[in-house]
Amino acid sequence: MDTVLEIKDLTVSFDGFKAVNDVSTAVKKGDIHFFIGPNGAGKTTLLDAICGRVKPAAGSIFFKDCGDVTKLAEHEIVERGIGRKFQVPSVFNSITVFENMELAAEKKRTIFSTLFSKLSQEQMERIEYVLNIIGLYEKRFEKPAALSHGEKQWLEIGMLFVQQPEIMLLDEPVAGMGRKETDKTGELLKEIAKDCSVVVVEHDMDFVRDFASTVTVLHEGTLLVEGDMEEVQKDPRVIEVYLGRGGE
Amino acid sequence: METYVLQIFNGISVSSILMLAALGLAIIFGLMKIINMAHGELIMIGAYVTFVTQNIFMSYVDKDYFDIYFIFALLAAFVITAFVGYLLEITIIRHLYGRPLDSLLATWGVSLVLQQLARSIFGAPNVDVKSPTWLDGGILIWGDLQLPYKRLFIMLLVALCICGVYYFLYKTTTGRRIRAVMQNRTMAKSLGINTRKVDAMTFAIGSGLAGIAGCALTLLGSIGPTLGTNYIIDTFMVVVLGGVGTIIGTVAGAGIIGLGNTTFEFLTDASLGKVLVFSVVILFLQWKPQGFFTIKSRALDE
Amino acid sequence: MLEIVAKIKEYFLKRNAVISIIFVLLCLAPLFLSDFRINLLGKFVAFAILALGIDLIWGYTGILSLGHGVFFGLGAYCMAMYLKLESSAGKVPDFMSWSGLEVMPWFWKPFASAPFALTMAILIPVLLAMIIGYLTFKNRIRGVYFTILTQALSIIFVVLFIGQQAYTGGTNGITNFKTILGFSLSDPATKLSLYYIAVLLLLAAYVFCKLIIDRRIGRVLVAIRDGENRIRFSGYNPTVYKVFVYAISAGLAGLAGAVYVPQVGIISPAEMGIIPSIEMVSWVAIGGRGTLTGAIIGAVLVNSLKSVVSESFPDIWSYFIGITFIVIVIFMPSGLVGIYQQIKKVWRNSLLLKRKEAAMKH
Amino acid sequence: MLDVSGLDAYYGDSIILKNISLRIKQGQVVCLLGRNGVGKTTFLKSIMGLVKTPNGSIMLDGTEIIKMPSYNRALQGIGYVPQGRDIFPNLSVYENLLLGLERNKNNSTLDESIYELFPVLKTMLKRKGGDLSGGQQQQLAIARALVSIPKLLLLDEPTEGIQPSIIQEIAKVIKKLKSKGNITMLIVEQYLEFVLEVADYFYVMDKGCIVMEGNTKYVEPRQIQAKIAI
Amino acid sequence: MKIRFANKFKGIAGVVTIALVLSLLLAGCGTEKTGGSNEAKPAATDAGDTIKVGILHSLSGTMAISEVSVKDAEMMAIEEINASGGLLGKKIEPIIEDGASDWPKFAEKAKKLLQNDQVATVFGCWTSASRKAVLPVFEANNGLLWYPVQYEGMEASPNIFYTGAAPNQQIVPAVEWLLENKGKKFFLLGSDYVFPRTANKIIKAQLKAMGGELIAEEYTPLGHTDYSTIINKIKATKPDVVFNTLNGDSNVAFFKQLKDAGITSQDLTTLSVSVAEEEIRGIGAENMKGHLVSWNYYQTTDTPENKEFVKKYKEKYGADRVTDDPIEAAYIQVHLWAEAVKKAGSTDVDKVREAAKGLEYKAPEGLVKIEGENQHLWKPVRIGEVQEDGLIKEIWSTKEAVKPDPYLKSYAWAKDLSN
Repeated sequence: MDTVLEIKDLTVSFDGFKAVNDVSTAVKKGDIHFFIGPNGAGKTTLLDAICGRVKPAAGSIFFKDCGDVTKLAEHEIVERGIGRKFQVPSVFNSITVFENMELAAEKKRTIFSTLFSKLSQEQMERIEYVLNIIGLYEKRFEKPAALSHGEKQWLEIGMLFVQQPEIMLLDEPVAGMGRKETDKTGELLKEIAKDCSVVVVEHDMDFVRDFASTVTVLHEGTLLVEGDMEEVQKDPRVIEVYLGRGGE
Repeated sequence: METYVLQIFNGISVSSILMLAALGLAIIFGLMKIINMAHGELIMIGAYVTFVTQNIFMSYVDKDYFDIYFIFALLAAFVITAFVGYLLEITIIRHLYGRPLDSLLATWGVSLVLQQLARSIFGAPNVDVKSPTWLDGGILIWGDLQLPYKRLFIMLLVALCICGVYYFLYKTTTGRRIRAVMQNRTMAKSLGINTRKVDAMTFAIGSGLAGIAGCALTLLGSIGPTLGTNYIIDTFMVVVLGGVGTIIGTVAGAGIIGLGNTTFEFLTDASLGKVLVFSVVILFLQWKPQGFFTIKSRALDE
Repeated sequence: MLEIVAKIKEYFLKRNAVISIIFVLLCLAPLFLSDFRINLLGKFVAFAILALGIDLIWGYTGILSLGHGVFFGLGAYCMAMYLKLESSAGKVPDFMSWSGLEVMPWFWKPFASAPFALTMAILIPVLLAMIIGYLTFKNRIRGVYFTILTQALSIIFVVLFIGQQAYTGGTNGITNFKTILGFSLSDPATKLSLYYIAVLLLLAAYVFCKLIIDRRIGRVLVAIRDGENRIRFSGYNPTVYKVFVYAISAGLAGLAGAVYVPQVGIISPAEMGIIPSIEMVSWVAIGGRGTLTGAIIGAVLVNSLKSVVSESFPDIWSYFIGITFIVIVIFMPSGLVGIYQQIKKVWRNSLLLKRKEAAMKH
Repeated sequence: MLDVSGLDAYYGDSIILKNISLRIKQGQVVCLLGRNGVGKTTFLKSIMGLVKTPNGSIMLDGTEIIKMPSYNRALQGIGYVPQGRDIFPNLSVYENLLLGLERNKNNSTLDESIYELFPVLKTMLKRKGGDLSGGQQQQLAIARALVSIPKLLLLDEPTEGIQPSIIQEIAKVIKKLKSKGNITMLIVEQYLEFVLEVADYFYVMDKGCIVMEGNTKYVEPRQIQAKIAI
Repeated sequence: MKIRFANKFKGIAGVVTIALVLSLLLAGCGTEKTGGSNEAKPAATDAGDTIKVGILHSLSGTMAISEVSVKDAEMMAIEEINASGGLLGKKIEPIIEDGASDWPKFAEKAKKLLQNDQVATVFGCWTSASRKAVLPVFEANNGLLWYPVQYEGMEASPNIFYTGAAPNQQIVPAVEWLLENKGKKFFLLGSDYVFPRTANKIIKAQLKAMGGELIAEEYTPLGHTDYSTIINKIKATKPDVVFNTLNGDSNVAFFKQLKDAGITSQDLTTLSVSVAEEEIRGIGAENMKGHLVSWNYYQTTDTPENKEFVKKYKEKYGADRVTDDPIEAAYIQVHLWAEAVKKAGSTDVDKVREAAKGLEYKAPEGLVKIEGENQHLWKPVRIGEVQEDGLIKEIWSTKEAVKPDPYLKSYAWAKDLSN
């Protein structure tokens, strides 16, 4: 499989505190790649660095053939094909579900096109397709305030999906979901992974076990182990710092 | 030489006045996120309280003791302005938490009303407050160089107020409560803190500091219904430049604006000086949008 | 044919009933009101143009600017320069010679042309807003910080305009105009034409704003208000949009200024200050932020109220204005239009309920 | 000890809890289970007085507290550890602990024994609450609730987002407290293993109602699992 | 069917509501409709049993500190006239408007008074800016404004009567006197607006012609509160005289801070032209003791008319109130207008203007006369020194009233100033 995203010697620091310290890893095409680790291990910061929300102190992130993306602004990184979902569902509450999708779907994002262009038939179809997948087609004319927590999460994932990114970064997508919703989200990820790579930060070990193709364990800003779930689970260091003595 | 020394002294003096005027605002804005456009009018109330105290002393107290009125006036200005602040909080400000821009608009209405109220009670013309004789004159350093007692007194008063506020906020139980409420209202409530009381008290103390500033300003300037409007923007600039929510930021902000103002004024003229200072502030904020000192946190959210 | 009529009917009577009524009333107003009142109303119409701009940036995009007085003032000054030059009939304007200026400054000269002045009245505010907006928004200065920064901006301009008396007329401002395009300003026919031009420009401004908010860009603006950081991750660069909307709103303010000056006959630096800027925002707040109709109603209503109250109670009118303002901001944050919509909602719900009950009986 | 009956709770205009009744005996550790969004957190908030509760009754040790403001309920002896911990980020760890003492007005000195339960806190008293890791914050939040020895301790999802090793420690603390027997606990959880390990009694909530209750010793985990999963 | 009806009903209801709001609003605007004709001649309202006059001052905003007292004086004069039987057998009915320290607001209110209320005349304004703002309104509507404050000159509108001092009745004689008695080196200090800038232009020309020396010229923004830097500059340049044209609030700060810097009237001569008894109350007499001012009238001016005037004013507004030059000018301008109306037998603007020419009046400041040529007053000039009690002692005065010369045409050195 091809590498989509390559992180090289990445360091991010806040006032001297190194939240991510010299991390190198790579995400392969079509992978569902999980980052796990104790709180404060630097998982969220790593995602932030990839999508341009924080600027790294050192190191580089190569995406496809776009070169190093660490110098780009957030929206430029999105244009290259990296999508990001945050821990707290953040959708736009004053506009309808459909309009949320519309904003994400339209590729032309200049002032001129937002003033004059309309959605193409193809885009309409794609939005409808995604709305169906995330199960919000019926509610497309409602405002997100009327959605449940889980539905908001899906809407946000849907907004990412409709952007047709090549890599999708998800921060705790199943936090606050019940088992059933979690499973549904997992299936959704699988569907998405057909077209693009998915990077997930998650605590829910069952979820990780069920859906991960690659797992990277971070600890205090550094990369501890990387591999599939089987290997990672057996690693004594991981058991020590993360899974706890009893294991799971 | 003397001129330059005196000019530096003037700069520090202007800074100290700004600090005094901005301190209460820094608390209210920094802790409560209320943009209190009526802060200037609270300063005005402090000044009028001083005026009234003086008149009471003139009428009822022996001439020999007249001079101590100012000490009473300082206390009265603090207490009465704090009380007005308390009333404002329980009637108006209470409804505005979490809506900083709305608070700006509503308190602007408050300032209109307070100005008119002052006009109705004390009349439109300026009133005179006699400064106590022990503040007349100054220390003669050498030659012509005289440092006025009043300005030295204000500097001292500012130092006291800052230390007092620092001690109060960081070393007392009440201060801890205030900081807790401002950081997380719900949690503070759940721990047994009466948040309504704390809100009202915080606002009252911020207002009381404005009262002290008003009292001190009677030593230097005019006392009229529109007194506050002369200070309000400068003080906001101080708070924003220094960084919201830190006392040290207020000190730094006032220092920069005060010294900048006097220096530019000395080099050019008063109008251009003001334009230059504000331009520098705007440019500075481009570089550091959150001001000099910011409370850093790893929470990257809004 | 019938279909078109029905469509027009639908458009004006149902979907845009309120705004249609407003414009019809504005057009008919000269039949009921004295010249003086029409002149006042014309001024309020100019303010309404400005309020539309403030609503775009504040109501829709969530950016509170307290420096719109500056843009309004710049527009007004451009127009005033033209009017002054026309009144001075080629000579150096009076205030310049009082200040010891013998020759007309070079930048005054082109303002002798009305089209140039009008263009500048819009262009200068737009350019200034673009420069300031680009810097501040790019550096992600937001919320309260932006608001206070714009206050500093207005102070700078006020002090600058007062200080440059020879070029700007100082505190006095520019006044004493005689004619516009050769028509006497004191002629009632001219005044009435100015009024109708103002109403027409308001209509144009309304349609323009409506076009913006009904397009996808309108949704982008609202999305910026709801979550600026989030919109970045949908691939939009909020800086560009904020600069755009700031510039549009500044341009509308400039246009308002240009409409204001010939009707009022004076512009002074005080109108660029913070207090007028706060008042401008208050119109939108009271009318109802986030609805264009609200901005227009707010601007006209608040100013009418102010005029009437200050005429009836010249000594204590600021109590009324202050208290009204406090009450509206605290208890009716969505303004008059919000109240109207709420009443409508309650009404609709009760109707629905009745219908349900009726259905139950069947 | 705690006797809730006929409680309704609203969030804004929407009703979240309908006619809830629940009792906890002195010294008991009771767990409230349920899927997300069924109203467990709202239930704790309504005991704390943080949401609207127009109907029903909440008796604490024989006192009706439903009309009291939140802070007064805290003063009655309720300790609360909310979801997301809610540590004061800009206050030091020590100050955070001191704020736990707000509930007993006369006692202004910190009982050192709290460090025995959470030794990690003693080493970071001067650090800002916001600088701690999630697990440390959770421990601090529990410690803060415990310093004034509450009659009733409310824990909202103490394991959420916490690494397994710290979950183990928290479980240990709860068991230790339980063995002393002078504290009553109500824990909201989704993590079934944890619940079965620490609780005496459980309630399962769904869509704003209690749908199941029982003793943890005599219940088949699968039965609960079924209720939660559907 | 039902639904359709409900929808329609709802739409109508909305329309009706909005229409109601708007018509209320328009009704509010249109309190009076003046027959739709714009040729409505102001001052032509001899019908009815009252004569309406307008009073237009800032009752709110920064200028209220000065203008409220002036309004009081005008009201007192109107009451006097009404008490003594009114004018042409009618009572005078004052209509008060608030200019709110905002120049366009002044213009708006002037229009309202002239067009809507059709007042016979208006007494009003304080700042030059407000006068300049209303001037085109008065000219376009052929109204009449009486303006009670000393100003910078260079103006003589046929629609304005200027009852305060022209520059040659205050500034020019003061500079002359200072050059003779106090020294040659002048430091000009003023607020940053039209009056000080124009006044200083005059002074500079005069100094040049009369052998004086300009040390520095400083302007501070209105509402400036810290004068330590300016005082430092004064200290550094050591002038003989500080000629002070600061306005309002700034004077308080300047004199308080001057005293604190250890500079008394013994060390430095200052002469102020915008500080009168009323302002001294706000500054504090102890801060201004010994400093000089130049006016046409003081509360202490020794004429029988003044004793009477001061007594009445204090009786009416309180013993703690003081009278001063603008208050006196405001008071006499009402009487001057009344005299002119009596003489003309009508309130018609043109007739009153004609009748006012050469009109003499025994004012508290002495005998004044309206100069027909430029509608200013002949006034005596007085230089005074501030006393401990806050009143002003006259230390020099012109023998007789000085002829007003707003364009300074009679001074050779001033010929470049006006055009």
